Amino acid sequence: MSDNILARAGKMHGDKIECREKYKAQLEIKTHRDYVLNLLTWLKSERYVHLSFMSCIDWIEENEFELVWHVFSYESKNHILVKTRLNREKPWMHTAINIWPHVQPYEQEIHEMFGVYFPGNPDLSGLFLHNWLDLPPLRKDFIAKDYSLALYTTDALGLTPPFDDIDIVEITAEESRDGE
Amino acid sequence: MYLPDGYTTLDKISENDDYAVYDLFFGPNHPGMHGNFGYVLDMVGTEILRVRPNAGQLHRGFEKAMENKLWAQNLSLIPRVCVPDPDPNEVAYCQAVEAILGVEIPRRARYIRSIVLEMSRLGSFLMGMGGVGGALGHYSTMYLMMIDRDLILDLFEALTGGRVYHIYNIPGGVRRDIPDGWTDKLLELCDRLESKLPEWDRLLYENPVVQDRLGGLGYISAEEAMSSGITGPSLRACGVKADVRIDTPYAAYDEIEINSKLSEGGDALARAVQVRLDFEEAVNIIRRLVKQLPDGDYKLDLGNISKLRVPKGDAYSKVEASKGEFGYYVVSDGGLKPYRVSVRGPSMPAGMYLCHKHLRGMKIDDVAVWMASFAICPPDIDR
Amino acid sequence: MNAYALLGIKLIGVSFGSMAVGLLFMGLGRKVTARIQRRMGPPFYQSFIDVIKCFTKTSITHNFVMDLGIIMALGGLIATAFFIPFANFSILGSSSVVIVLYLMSIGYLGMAMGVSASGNPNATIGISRALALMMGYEIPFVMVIMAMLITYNSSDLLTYAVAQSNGIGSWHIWKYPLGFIAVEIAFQAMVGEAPYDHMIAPAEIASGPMVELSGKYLGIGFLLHAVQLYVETGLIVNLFLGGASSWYVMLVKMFAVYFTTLSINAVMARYRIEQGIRHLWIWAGSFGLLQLIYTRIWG
Amino acid sequence: MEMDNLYLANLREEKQNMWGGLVNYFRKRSMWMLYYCTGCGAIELPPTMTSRYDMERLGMGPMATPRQADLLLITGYLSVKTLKRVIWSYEQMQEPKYVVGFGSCPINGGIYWDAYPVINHLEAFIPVDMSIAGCMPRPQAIIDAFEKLMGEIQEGKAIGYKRYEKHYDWYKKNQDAVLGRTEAVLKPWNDPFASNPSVDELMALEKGESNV
Repeated sequence: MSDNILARAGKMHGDKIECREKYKAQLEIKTHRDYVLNLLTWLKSERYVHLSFMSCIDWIEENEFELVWHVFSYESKNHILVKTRLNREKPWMHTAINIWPHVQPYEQEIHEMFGVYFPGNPDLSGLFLHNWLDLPPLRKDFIAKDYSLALYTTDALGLTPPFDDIDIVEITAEESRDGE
Repeated sequence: MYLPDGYTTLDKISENDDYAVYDLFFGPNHPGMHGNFGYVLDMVGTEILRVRPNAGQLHRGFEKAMENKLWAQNLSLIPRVCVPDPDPNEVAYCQAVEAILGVEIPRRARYIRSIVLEMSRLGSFLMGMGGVGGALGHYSTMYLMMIDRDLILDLFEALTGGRVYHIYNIPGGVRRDIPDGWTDKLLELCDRLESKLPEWDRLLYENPVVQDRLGGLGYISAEEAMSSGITGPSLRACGVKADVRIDTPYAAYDEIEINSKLSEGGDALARAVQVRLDFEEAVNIIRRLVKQLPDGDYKLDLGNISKLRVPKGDAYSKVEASKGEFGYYVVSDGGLKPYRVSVRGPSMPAGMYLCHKHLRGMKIDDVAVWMASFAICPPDIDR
Repeated sequence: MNAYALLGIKLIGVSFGSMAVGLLFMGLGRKVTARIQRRMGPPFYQSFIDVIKCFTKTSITHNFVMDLGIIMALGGLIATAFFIPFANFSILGSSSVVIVLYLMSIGYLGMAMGVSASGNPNATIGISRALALMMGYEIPFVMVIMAMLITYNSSDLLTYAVAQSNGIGSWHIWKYPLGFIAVEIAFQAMVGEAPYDHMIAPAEIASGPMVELSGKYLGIGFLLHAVQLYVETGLIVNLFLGGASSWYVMLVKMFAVYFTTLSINAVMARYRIEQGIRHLWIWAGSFGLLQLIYTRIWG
Repeated sequence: MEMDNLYLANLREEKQNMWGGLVNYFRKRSMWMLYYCTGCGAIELPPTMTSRYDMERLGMGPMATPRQADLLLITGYLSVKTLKRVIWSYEQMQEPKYVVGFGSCPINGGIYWDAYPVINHLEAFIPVDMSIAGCMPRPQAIIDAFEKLMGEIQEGKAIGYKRYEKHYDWYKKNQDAVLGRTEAVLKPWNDPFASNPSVDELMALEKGESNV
């Protein structure tokens, strides 16, 4: 099963990476932002051809974003989590679109949901949200509940219907009695 | 506006004539669209020049909502990520939580989970096969297959109390044990489904019109499929022996024999046939699981589950759903609520990336069929 | 009562009668399809309810051409219905099959004019498919008609009916078996049932020409289909199934033709448009051509 | 409340019109629903439509475009992006038209009451004639709701479209409040990369900052 990838990675990349085995067949490699693309390219050449997806975590207390690439090999059956940390004030990351083209919508999503910028990605327009002007919604300092209460509740919008549906039900009963 | 390599934005037709290219909205309100999703097609005549996916109509901020709910409360949110095939979500989430907790669930619980997963797979496959029929204008298959899907839902109801969303898996096992006599009904259903297969073969897969329509449509090579994130039946249809159940066994799949047959070809016909082969195998897997079903506890005692605290850590857990690899990346900061839950849906690569390559040059006739053959399920794109 | 008033009553009677027969067939057809799909299905009078409901709704028009086109389509098809002998009732005394074929296309042309004016690309694609498909089925159809022309030296449907009036053995279905197969395949495309339901194709072009029709226009759309069913099944019965001596035999024969079509429709998927036309030309066309050659040489 | 009581006005109108009851019979026996899955409740529509529960025996059927449909099903939660399309679809539909809300989400937001892209009260945006409880409603409940709606149509009670016409200003105001926002709800977002800088520019910028 194992292709000894961690040992080889350590030999190849030395102190630029930090790796460990988390669970059975699930490994973790941490590296610096500018080294991620080198590492991903190397992993792909080592037959880690399947990029499952990429995700982002907002570590607000440490003022950092963590990007995670999930890479899997159909031969060694190992799943590798490639992680890197970005500064939360001006987060940007090199795009991996030249290694795995299908990473494009994931980067687009992370840009929309966290505000992480991917220079080189050809389309970072809004993917899911309509007319979004607030903080990117998956950031920890965006409070979804407040947003929902402030926008969607009838109270918040000052909406009192100019008609009364309960009235209709009562009159219906009377009307039907009259009809009989 | 994103285009894959080698494609330019301006085509030579549109340079000369402003009116040659027109927009056609394929979805979200379109009978050929499965779910609430849309492609804006730039068309020349009936041929597609380029495509702009229009996602987000089903976006409901799951990943944010999960951060604000307890570990156990999230169980009711999670099945809603993929509506036709909800159980893989529950299992993937529970497995990730169990991995961070470092617990091993009882053997019986693992078997029950596998049974539930396979049943969910059967239901979803029936919907998918019916969807291929519906996209081809062959409504009888859809109508007939939906009866059998409903019988599966009846069994789910008897087991879990829910028809569509079951909320049956919890961290540590399953919510309750299998009721008496339920497995007999399940085996009866397996026999019924298997006896239906020849009819469906005659109706759909051996139908010359269907073969003419699907053959050669949306071809993808094995190498390209692997490196563009295609998983599940669509990848197996390219002849790649890739199955999360075998590659990284979970639940009871390490003790169960899985003889997946591969259909080769990599086109829409191969993908449709692969779903049918997987369907047949899933019926057999259920039989094996029921036969080997051990006695014992059906869940691990984790105390009051609503006060569950998960230690600091993160884990990725994946499950072979009916459409491909469903994965949950769960991060915990040691609190009562998850710090971050990130969902990998199987439809994103095909629905958002491959569409640029495949739909270009395709006729409008084939868009719905192409979508059905890749089993694109918008809820897990949008989440 | 003078002759003109009588003619007027007959014409109005045929107009409404053809609509009623077509709607009845559509309702029964939905029931048949439902039973093939193992469900109850709507009541047989559902199509009448649908059409009446459509006429009670508000409707939206895009421009004058849309109104004109739809009316022209209905008018063209009703005019065709005048030429179809129903049992032994025929308004005009003689009805040339060539005229029938000619008038039938007016229905589609009117539809094309009307729905193209609505400006929806789906409708335009749908109607262009319908016209393309017409090219596919009319050629085999005309070849079979030519075979009959060669035999009888006449294009009158009544002549054919008289020739087939000596019991079941004299039906043209035995005299022109290859032609009947060709026409059956073409008929599948004429009424727009699978595998040739390209014109509506909900999953591809969202019901094609119907896409912008609302309320009364949709009601007229349904009536169009109803009259079309009446005309086309009636044509086949008169051409091949010996016509009829009484109205109920006629209705049964017409429905039998439609029933065959529905049964095929229920178990077939839809071709791509180019596959559909190719299939029509290769199969219906070759059967029609063989019939023509056979009749020319040995007939 | 006399001026706002559309139901009574409608009833009076229908009593004057001798065909009213008959027309309502045809309308109720032939309801065509718009084939639009707006949310997850749509998963229970295929069983309702297909052979087991067979909606067509009530004269109902799916229709491809809003122009042809009488009935708009809001199958579950509505995200803001869908809301826009639902309103467009609703306004394209020809009168009389009816709206059925599926499950708890269109009523009060349901499980997504605190989710940022999902609206909470559907009846603030388009008039709802019938709501079905449950998440998600079973096919039996859906059929039951349709039968109740048929009853209401026969009695002339399902007049949401008239309400929409009469109180359009109110509905439009609510729609604009959600769809046509021009400023942020909580805190505006200033994208630090609004100018789309390239990698080299960003690197240079970071180098400069570290030097300072």
